[in-house]
Amino acid sequence: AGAGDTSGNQLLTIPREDMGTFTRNFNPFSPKAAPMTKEAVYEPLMVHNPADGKDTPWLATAWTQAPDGKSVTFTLREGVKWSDGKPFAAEDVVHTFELQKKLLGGFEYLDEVTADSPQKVTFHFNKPFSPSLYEIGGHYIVPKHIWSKIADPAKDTNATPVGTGPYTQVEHFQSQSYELRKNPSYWQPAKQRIAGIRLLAFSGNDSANLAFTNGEVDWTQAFIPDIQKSFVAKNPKTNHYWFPTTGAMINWQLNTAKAPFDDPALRKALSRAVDRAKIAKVAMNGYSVPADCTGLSNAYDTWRDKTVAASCDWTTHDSKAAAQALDAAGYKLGAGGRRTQKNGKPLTLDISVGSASSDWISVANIIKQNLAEVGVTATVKSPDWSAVVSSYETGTFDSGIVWSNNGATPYEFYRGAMATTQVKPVGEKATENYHRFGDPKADRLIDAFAATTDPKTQQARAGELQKLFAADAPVVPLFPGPEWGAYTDARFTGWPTKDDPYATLSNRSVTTVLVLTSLRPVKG
Amino acid sequence: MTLLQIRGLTKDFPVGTVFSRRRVRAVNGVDLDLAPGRVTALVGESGSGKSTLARCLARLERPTSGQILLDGEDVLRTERRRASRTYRGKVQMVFQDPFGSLNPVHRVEHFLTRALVLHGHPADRGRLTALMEEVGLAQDMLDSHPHELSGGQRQRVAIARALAVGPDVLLADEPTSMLDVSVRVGVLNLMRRLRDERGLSMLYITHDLGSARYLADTTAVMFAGELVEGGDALAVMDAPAHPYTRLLLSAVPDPARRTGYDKAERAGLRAAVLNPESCPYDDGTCNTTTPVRHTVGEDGGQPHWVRCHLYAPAHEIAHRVLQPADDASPEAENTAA
Amino acid sequence: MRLVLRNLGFYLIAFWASVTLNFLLPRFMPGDPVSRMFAQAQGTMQPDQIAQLQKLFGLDDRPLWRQYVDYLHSVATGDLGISISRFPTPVSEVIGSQIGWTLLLGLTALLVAALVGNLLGVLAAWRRGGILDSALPPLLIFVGSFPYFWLAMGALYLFGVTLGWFPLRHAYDVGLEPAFDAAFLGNVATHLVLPALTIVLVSIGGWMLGMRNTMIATAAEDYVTMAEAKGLSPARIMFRYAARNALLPSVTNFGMALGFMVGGALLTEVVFAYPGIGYQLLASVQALDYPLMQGIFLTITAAVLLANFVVDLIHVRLDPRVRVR
Amino acid sequence: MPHDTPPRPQGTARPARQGLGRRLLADRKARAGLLLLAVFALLGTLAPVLAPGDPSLITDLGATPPSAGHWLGTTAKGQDVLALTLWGTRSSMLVGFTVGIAATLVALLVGLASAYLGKLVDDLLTLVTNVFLLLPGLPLLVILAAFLPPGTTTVVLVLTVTGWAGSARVLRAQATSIRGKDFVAAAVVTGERPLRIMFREILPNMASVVMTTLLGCVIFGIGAQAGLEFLGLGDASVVSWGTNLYWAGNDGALMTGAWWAFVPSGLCIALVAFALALVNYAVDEITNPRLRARRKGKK
Amino acid sequence: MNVLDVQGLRVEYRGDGRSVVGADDVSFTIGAGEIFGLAGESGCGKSTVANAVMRLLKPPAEITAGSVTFRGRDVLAMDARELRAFRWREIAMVFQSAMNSLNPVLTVGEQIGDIFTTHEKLKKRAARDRSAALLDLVGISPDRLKAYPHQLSGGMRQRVVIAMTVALKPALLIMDEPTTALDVVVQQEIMAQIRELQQAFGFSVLFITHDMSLMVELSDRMGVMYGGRLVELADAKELFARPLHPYTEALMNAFPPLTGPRRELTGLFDAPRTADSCGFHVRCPDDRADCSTNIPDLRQVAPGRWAALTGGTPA
Ligand SMILES: Nc1ncnc2c1ncn2[C@@H]1O[C@H](COP(=O)(O)OP(=O)(O)OP(=O)(O)O)[C@@H](O)[C@H]1O
Ligand SMILES: Nc1ncnc2c1ncn2[C@@H]1O[C@H](COP(=O)(O)OP(=O)(O)OP(=O)(O)O)[C@@H](O)[C@H]1O
Ligand SMILES: [Mg+2]
Ligand SMILES: [Mg+2]
Repeated sequence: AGAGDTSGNQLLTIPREDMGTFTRNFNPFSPKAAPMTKEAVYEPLMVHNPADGKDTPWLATAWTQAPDGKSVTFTLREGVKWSDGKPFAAEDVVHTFELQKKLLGGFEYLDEVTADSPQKVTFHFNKPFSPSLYEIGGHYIVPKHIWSKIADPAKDTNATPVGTGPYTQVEHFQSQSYELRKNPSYWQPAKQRIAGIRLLAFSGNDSANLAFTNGEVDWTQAFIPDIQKSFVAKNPKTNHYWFPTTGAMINWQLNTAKAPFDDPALRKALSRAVDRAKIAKVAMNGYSVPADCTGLSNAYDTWRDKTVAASCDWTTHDSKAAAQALDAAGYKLGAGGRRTQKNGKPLTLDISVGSASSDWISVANIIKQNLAEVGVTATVKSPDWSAVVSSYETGTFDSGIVWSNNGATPYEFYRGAMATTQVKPVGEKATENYHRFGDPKADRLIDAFAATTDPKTQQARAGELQKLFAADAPVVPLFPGPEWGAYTDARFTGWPTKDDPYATLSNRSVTTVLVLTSLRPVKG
Repeated sequence: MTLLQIRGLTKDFPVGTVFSRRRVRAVNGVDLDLAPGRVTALVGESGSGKSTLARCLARLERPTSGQILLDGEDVLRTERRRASRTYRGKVQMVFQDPFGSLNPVHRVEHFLTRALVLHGHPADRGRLTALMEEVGLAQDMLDSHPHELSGGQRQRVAIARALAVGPDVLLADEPTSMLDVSVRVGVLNLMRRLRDERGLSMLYITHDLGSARYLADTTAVMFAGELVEGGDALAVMDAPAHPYTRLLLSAVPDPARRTGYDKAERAGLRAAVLNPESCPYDDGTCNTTTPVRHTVGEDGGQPHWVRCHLYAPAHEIAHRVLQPADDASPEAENTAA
Repeated sequence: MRLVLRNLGFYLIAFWASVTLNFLLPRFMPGDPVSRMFAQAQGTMQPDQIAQLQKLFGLDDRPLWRQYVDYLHSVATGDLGISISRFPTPVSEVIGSQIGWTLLLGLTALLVAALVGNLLGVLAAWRRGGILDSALPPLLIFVGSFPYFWLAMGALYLFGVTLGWFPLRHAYDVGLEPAFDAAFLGNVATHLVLPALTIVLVSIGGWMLGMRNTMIATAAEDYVTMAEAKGLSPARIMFRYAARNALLPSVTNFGMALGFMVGGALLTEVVFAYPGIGYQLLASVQALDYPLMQGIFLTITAAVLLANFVVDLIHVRLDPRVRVR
Repeated sequence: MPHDTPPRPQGTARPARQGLGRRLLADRKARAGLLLLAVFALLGTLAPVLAPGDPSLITDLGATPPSAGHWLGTTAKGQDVLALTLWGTRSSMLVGFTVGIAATLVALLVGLASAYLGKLVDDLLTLVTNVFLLLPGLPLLVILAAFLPPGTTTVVLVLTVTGWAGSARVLRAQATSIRGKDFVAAAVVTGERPLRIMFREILPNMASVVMTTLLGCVIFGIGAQAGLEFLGLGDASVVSWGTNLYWAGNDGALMTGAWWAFVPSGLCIALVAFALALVNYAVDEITNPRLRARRKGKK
Repeated sequence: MNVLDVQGLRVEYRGDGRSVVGADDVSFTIGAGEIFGLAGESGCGKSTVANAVMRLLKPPAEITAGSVTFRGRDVLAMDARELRAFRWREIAMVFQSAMNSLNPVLTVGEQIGDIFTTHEKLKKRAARDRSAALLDLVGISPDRLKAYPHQLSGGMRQRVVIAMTVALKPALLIMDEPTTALDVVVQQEIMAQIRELQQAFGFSVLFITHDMSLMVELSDRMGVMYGGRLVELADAKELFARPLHPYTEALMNAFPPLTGPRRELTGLFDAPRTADSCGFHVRCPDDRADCSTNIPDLRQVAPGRWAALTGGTPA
C-alpha cells in the first residue's frame, strides 16, 4: 500500500509529525492516546464544524435544550453497535460522562446525566449554560460494558479498543506505524469506503513533510513552510491544501495588572503599531489573515458584527497614527527617540513566547521591529513554554504571544478575555485570562449569553460583547490560527475544500470522522 | 659533632587498592649519623631503599616511624605536616637525574635566585656569579635554559642550587649515575671539594662502589631496607664483612683486580643473601631473629660494624668457611623479583 | 580480579551519583508538564482540567528527602515510573521498545568507525608519508568538523531525496513485519546506512588519528625494532607487535565513545526519524516528561557504565600488565 | 643508563625550546589554521561594518537565491543570509572560545589540584571527573539546557559543565606525570610553596597539552552550541550559526530548495572547527616530532 | 676469515634541512669466535653502528657511505626478503634495554616461538618445544613460557632475550649495552651467561657498552668511539694497560678502581664539541698536544693498534 497504490485497498496514510514513536494506548481519557482514538475509534453525539458553523447529528439524531438553559436532552441513534457487536445505548453515554468527571474533571456545570430511556439522555446543569451543547455533544462516547470492568480506567492502555467509529480494528502495531481497519459492525457501512487508516510516526515536521511532499502519505496536518512551492508546485493536479483560519485567535496580551499596560489607550496605540499583514505574510507564511477589533477568529464569522469591525481602527497598521496616539496618551518621546512612561521611566517591555513555537517567535520579532518604529523598545524572551506559561499563570510577565479559548460559540473566547470571574490576582495561579482583565459589563453579557438558548438573543449579546471588546482592547488580537491541512488526491478523493467546507482538513479534531466517512479510494 | 642523626627510621609504602591495603617496607629501622665535613656513602643494589631513605631525609616522604634529629631536635615531631624553611635551609638534596631535576622552562638564574630569595639571602649578581664559580661554571651560563647545558653542567647547576640555600647537609642521590661516563669524575671531584671547603656533611648514594670508595669517608651498605654494614670507606671495601657486601663487591667489573669470576662462590653468596633460609652461616637464626650490630674493627677512628649473626660473639668466626651451597641456582633471583 | 572489583565499585558510585543528579535536576526546573501540555494545546484544552491532570500524573509535593528515598527505591527495583507524554505507558516499556534501535545504530556506527578508523590509522602509521598518511588525515579532520546533524541532513537530501539511493526514514519499511529473515534484515540494513554513515564520517577521523599517533609511537618501541631484527614478516610485526599494543588506548576510548555515540545518535535519529531513545529523550525534554527523561538518562548512563565495565574487562584481557595490578 | 648528550654541532639532540607560539607560526598547517581563525575573528569583529543594522530584520522579501543584492540570498523571512552568517560568527566564536577557556580552566584546576594534592583529593576529583565523563554528554546537555533559562550564559554554562571532564582527565594525567618529576621534588626541597609549585613549576610544562585541550574544548563548544541551538534548546533570539540553522530548518530551507540558508552557517562551523583542528594537529606534531610528516623523496 | 667487515661506514640523521652525522668513517672487522667491543660515551654512535650492521636504521637515518660485509655478503645490498632471512639467522641482536625489547602483551613463549615459526616454518607445538629448550639453556624454567614479560625480573627478561638470540645459532651476536639497565649484581650473571653461551656456540660478538671495565673483562679486541668516529682500536688488555688516546684515558678514569690507593683522578672538562672542533683541545690534558681541532683519522701506531692521533708517537 505504498505510494501510487490505487488497487482500491490502499490505506489512508496519515503522518504524525509530533510523535516519533507510538505506544499502543487507545484510552480516549488519556491525554496521550494514540492518534485516531477519538477520531476513528470513538465517536461523539454530534459534530460541530467550525468551517461552516454547521452541526451534524452523529450518535445522537436530535437534541433539545431546555428554554431555561439548565438542561439538554439527546435522542440517540438507533441501530448503532459497538465494534464487538453489542448495542449502543443511553447508559454508555451516562457512564462516559461519569468517567470523564472522575478521571479528568471539567464539566463543573454538569449536575447529573440521566438515561431517560435507552435512546434518550438528559444532561442536568447547576446553572443556565447553553454553550454546553457543543462541549457535551462533541464528547466521545465509550462502551459501559467494557469500561465498567476496567479497574483503573485512567491508567489502562485499552490496547484493543471497542468503539462505534468507522475504523476500530488495530493491526500491525509497531512503534513507528500501525493500521486501523474497518469496524465490522459500523452503523453506516456504506461510508466505510476506504480499507483502513495507516498512521506513521515522525520525529518532527521536517521528516513528516519530506514524506508528504514525496507523496508517501495522503493527509497531513503538519506545518509546511512555503507549501505552494514545496508541495503544490510538485504536482498541482493532485496536491492541495486548505488552511481555513478557524483556529483560536492568537493574541498579543499585555499584562493589564501592570502599569502602564492597564491603560487601554496605550494598548490600542501599541496595537496600531503592529503590522498584522506582515505578521500574517512573513511569520505565518501567508497562512493567516490579520485580525480585526472584534477579536473573533474566522470560526465565528457568522457571529461577527461587521459594523463593529469597521468602526475601530486600532487593529489597522499605521505607525504614524500609533505614534500620535502614544503622544496623545502621554507617552512622549524621550532621549534617543525612546518613549517614556507618564512617570518618566522609559517605556520598554518584554515579549514572552515559548521557544518551541518558532513561528510565534517570528511574530514577536516583527512586533518588536514595529514597536521600535514608534520608539518603544521591546525584548523578545523565548525560554521554554513551561517557564513562559508559569509567568503567565502567576502574572509576572510584561506581554506575551498567547492563544485564546476556542469553543463552538464566541462565549468561551469572551469569557476568557474579559470576564472578571476568570481574573486572578497577581501571584495566584490563573489558568486563563492571564492578562488579568475584567469588565463587569462583560460579565453581565456573558452570563446573559449562557442563559439563553435563543440564537437571536445570543447573536445580540455577542454583538454587544464585540463592541465592548473593541472599546476595552483587553488583549491585542493578531491573527486567527490556521487549521493546517493538506492532502493529495492521488489515492483518495472526496476531501473537504474551501468550496465544500463540510469539515476542516484537521485529522485530529472532532470533524475528522466526517472526512473519514466521505473519502473514496481512487481505483485503477 | 654530629649534625643529622637518624634513629630507627622506617618507611612503609601502601600498595594495592582501597580494598586491600598491603604495605611494602622500603626502609626498615635505619640508624645513621651524618657528621659535618664527612661524606657518607650509602651503597646497595637497586630497590634496596636508598632513594627512599634520602627522600625521607629531604622530607619529601613522611617516614612511617623513627626520628630525624637535626642538632638533637626531632624534626618529625616539631614539624609534622611539612618541613620548615629552617630545615630546608639546612638540608638540601641533589637528584639523580639532572634532566629531571631542573625545570626545563626556567633559566639557570631562576633556580639560584629562588633558592637564595626563599632563604632570605640577597640574590644579587655577585652572589650568583660566586655560586657559579664555586661549582665550576662560567657565569654566562646563568642565562641558559637547562637544555642548553650538558649533563655534567646541569648537575653542577643542581648542586649550585642546593648550595645557594647555604645548607649544612647535602643529600646526593646517585648524582653521577645519569651522567656521561666521561664527566662523572668531575662531579665527584666537585663534591669532594665542597666537603673540604665548606665542611659540608654529605650523604652520597650510589651503587657504584668504586666511586663510593673514591669519595666517601664512611660507607654504609644497605640491603632490603636495612643497613647491614658500615664503617670507614676503605675498610669496608677492602675487608667486607657482610656476605651481601662481598656479593656487591664481587659483582663490580674491575679488570685491574683480575681475581676472576667464581660462579660457584657467587651463587653461594647470592643464595645466602637472598634466601635467609639457606644461609650457610647460620642455622636458621637469621630467619627468626633480627641481627644486631657487631663491631668487627676500627679504622680511621670509626668502628667498622656489621649486622650478621655470623659475627655474634658466641660464634667462632674461624669455624665458618665460606662454602657455596649445593643447590644454589641463579633462579634465586626470581624469588626476589 | 581485584581490579575488576575496584572498577565495579567505582561504577556503582558513579551510577549512584548520576541517579542523584538525575533526581535533583527536574526538581529545580520551573513549570510543570501539565502547563506545558496546556501551552502546546493552544486553546483546545479546557483550563479546568489542569488540576485533575496534575493529580493523574502524580506530580507530588511530598518533602524532597521522602521523594528521594522513594526514587532510589523504585530505581533499585527497576520501576522507572509512568511516562507523562506517553501516559499511561510505563517508562520502562517506552525505553524497552526503542533502545534496541539506538543500540543498533550507535553500535554499528561506533564499530565501523572504530574498526575502519583504527585500520586506517595502522596502515597510515605503517606507511609513513604515503597517501593514507599525508592526504587522509586532513580530509577526515575536515569531514569530522561538520556538525553531525548538518552532515546528516545533507546526506539525507543528497542521497535520500535527490538521488533516492536510500530510504529517508525509520528503521525499516512501513508494513514489514519484524522477522529474522533476509528480507527484513536487509531492509533494516539499508535503513541503517545513511544514519550510521554520517556518524561514522564525523567520528572516523578521531579514531584514525589517535591510532596513527599511538602506532607511530609504538613503532618506535624497542620491541618492534626487535621484532624486525628477528626477521618477522611485516604483517606479523604490524599487527602482532605494533597494532596489538597501539590498540590498548583505543579500547579505553571505545568505552568513552559510547557516551558520545548516544549523543551523536540523538541528532541523527531526529534527522532520520529513527525510532531510538535519543529522539525520545529530546521529545521527553520538550514535553517536560520527567519520568521518561530520567528513565532514559539513567538507562543511557547505565548502558555507558556497563559498556565501560565491559571495556575494562576486555582491557584486562588484552593487556596482561593490568591483570595483576 | 646514561643519556647525557652534549649538544651536537647543530644541536638536534633535544628539540630547542622556543616558544610554542613561534614554532606554531613556523608550521604550515598551523599557519593555515590560524589564518582561517583570524579571518573569522575579523569577519566577526567587522560584522557591524560589513552588514550594518539588525541582521535578523524580518522583511517580506521571502527566500531569494544568492544575487548581487544579497550575495548569499535571503531566508524565508527575508533576512540577508550573509548578514546572519557574519553576525553569527560573533556569538558562535564567542561561545566557543568562552566555553573552551572556561572548561579548560576548570579542567586545569581540577587536574592540578588532583595531581598536586594527591591521595583523597585526587580520588575524589577523579571520581567526579569520571562521573561527568561517563555521563552521556549531549543528553545531559539537552536536559540542562532545558532546565535553565535560555541565553548565551546558559549555553556557556551548560557546555562548560558537560565539557570539562575530558580535558580534566588529560590534564590530570599530564600534571600527575609532571608532579612525579624530580624538578617538582627539587622545588619542594628548595622550600617553594604549593601554589607556586602548581602554577610556576608544573603549569608551564603543560603548555602544549593545555593548548591541545583548549582547542579541543573550543571545537566542542562551537559544535555543541550549534547542536543545542539546532534542536531549539538555545536562545532563538540570538543570531549565531546554530540559530541560523535552526531557523533554516524551521523554514524548511532544504525542502523548499533554499540551500543557501542552510549551507553557509554549517560550512562556517566546519571551517572554524577545521582550523582549530589544524592548529591542534600542528601542536601535536611540534611536541611530538615523530609525528611530523615524512618528506618523500630522498635528498 | 672475518665474520664481519665494516669499512668506512657513515650514517647521517637527516632532519629538516640539517643533518647529524651519527657515525663517520667507521671501519673494523670481527673474526670468527671473537668478542669485539665498542666503547664510548653516550651518543658517540655505538648503537648507530650496530643498527647499521643489522640494517635496522629507519628514516631519518641513512647510510651514506661505506660497506658492511658479512661472511662475504654485502649486507647493504640485500632486498627486503633477503634481509628478513638474513636477520636473526645470521646476526642476532640484544637491545639496549631488556625492559622494552619484549612485547608486553605477548607471552615470552609466543615471542620466542615467532622466531621458529618464521624462520624454520615450525608448527606451534614444535616451536614451543624448541622455545622451552632455549629457556632451559639460560637457566629459566620452561614453564615460564607462559609468563608475560612484566612477570619476569629485569635480569630474567634480558636472559630471555639472550636465549632468543642463540635460537638459530647465528654467527654473530650484537649486544648493545645488554646490562646497562640492570643492577650490578645481575649484570655479572648476565655477563657470565654470555661467556658461557659463547664458549658453547662459538659465535662472534659485537659488544657495546660505555663501561670500560666491563668491556675489558669480556672482549678480545675493542674500539673506542668518540663523536661518531673510532678514536682507538686495539687488543682489549693492551688498550687497558696503555691507552693512547686522551679520550680513552678519560673514559677509564670515569670508574675509580676498587683497589689500590685512593688517588685523585682528573675528570674531563665538559665543554661541548662544536662543528669544527673535536673538543679535545679543551679536553686534552695539558701535557698532550696531539689532537687537532678535528678528530683525526685512525692511524696504525703499532701492529694491531690504531689510534686517531695526529702527531708524535705516544710515550
Ligand atoms: N612511592 C612508592 N610506592 C610504593 N613502593 C615504593 C615507592 N617508592 C619506592 N618503593 C619501593 O621501595 C623500595 C625501595 O625503593 P628505592 O627507590 O628507595 O630503592 P633504591 O635503592 O633507590 O633503588 P635504585 O638503586 O634503583 O635507585 C623498592 O622496592 C620500591 O619498589
Ligand atoms: N633518530 C635520530 N635522529 C637524529 N639523530 C639521531 C637519532 N638517533 C641518534 N641520533 C644521533 O646519532 C648520534 C649517535 O647516536 P647513538 O644512538 O648511536 O649513540 P650511542 O653511542 O648508542 O649512545 P648511547 O650510549 O646513549 O646508547 C647521536 O649524536 C644522536 O644524537
Ligand atoms: Mg634510587
Ligand atoms: Mg645506544
